[in-house]
Amino acid sequence: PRKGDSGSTAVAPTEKKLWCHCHHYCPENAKNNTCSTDGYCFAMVEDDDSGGQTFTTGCIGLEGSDFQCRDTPLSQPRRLIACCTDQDFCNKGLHPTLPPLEDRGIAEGNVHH
Amino acid sequence: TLAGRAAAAGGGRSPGKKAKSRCSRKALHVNFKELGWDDWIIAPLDYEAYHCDGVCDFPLRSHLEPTNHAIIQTLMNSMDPEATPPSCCVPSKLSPISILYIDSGNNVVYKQYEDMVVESCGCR
Amino acid sequence: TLAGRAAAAGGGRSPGKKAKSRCSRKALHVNFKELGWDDWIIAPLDYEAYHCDGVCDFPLRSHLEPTNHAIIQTLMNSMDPEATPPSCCVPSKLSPISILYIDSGNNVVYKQYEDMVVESCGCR
Repeated sequence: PRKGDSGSTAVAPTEKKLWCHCHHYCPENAKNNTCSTDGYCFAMVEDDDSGGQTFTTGCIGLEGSDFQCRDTPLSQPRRLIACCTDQDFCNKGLHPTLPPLEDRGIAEGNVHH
Repeated sequence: TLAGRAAAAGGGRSPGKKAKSRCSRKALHVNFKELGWDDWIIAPLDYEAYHCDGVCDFPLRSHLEPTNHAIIQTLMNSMDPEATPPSCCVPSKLSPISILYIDSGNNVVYKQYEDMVVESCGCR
Repeated sequence: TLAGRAAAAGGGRSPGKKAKSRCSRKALHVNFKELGWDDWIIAPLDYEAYHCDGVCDFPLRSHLEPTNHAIIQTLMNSMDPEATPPSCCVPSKLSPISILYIDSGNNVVYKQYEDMVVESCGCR
């Protein structure tokens, strides 16, 4: 509350900042692999061009998080994203996993049903 | 926690997307002499304007300040890259510079030109 | 103005650039069912979002509302296309749509989402 105001004082809502772990693509001014956002921390696993999988983490803004955190199951390449907002660096505890590609499973003969 | 759903369809690779760096600010040194403007610009004769370049791929990070439309377009692009182009890496914040020059009436003028230097980039 | 001075600088013709259409608004029909979102979005299940596509070449017309930076970058690109990319065709004006959906608490919510539909495109 600002000094000298009489009556009810309007307190400007301080924008709540969430700190997240970021890896693989952080803002240019990021320190120690951290970023901050008004939205969500995320972790994502994605098939990469070499047949492996890439794991990335970072910050997603509040605007559009309804869409980005739900993603679409029809993306190319395959990927899975998980978002959280309960505490700073909550994405350190997120480990989305992608099911093995069917054909790869058969080729290696270790498909478990 | 909000989680997307594993992509059901086996995904085709998007060739080479990862090869290119992601959307960020890059150097762009502008030399007014090389532009042939040293006949009317006195100072500065060059300045660092920067420019934005790189891919805008999913998920669009918060520092890129994406609009909802850019997010929807990025999702559509990741479903069918041929049908929908990705969103584009462009300046999201710009700052001015002042230029001393000779105007058409042969007067020496010192003027602030808006939006001349990229401060940050975003996906739109 | 910078744009006027820029006209004097002119620029070598780059072959083939004219083949692609100039920056303008194009169709982009978004189907939430195809995105796999019909499990949380009640209505609408699709809408026309449009998108921006096409070249931003010299001179940048007034309806594209170019910034000074976009004009400078376009000139640098026309001098040396390899060294500097052109400015990019992106939404310059957007409008909202309202969506009826079920939130994570299973409540039916009617919410206006900003910046969902492209009204006009520009070079940035």
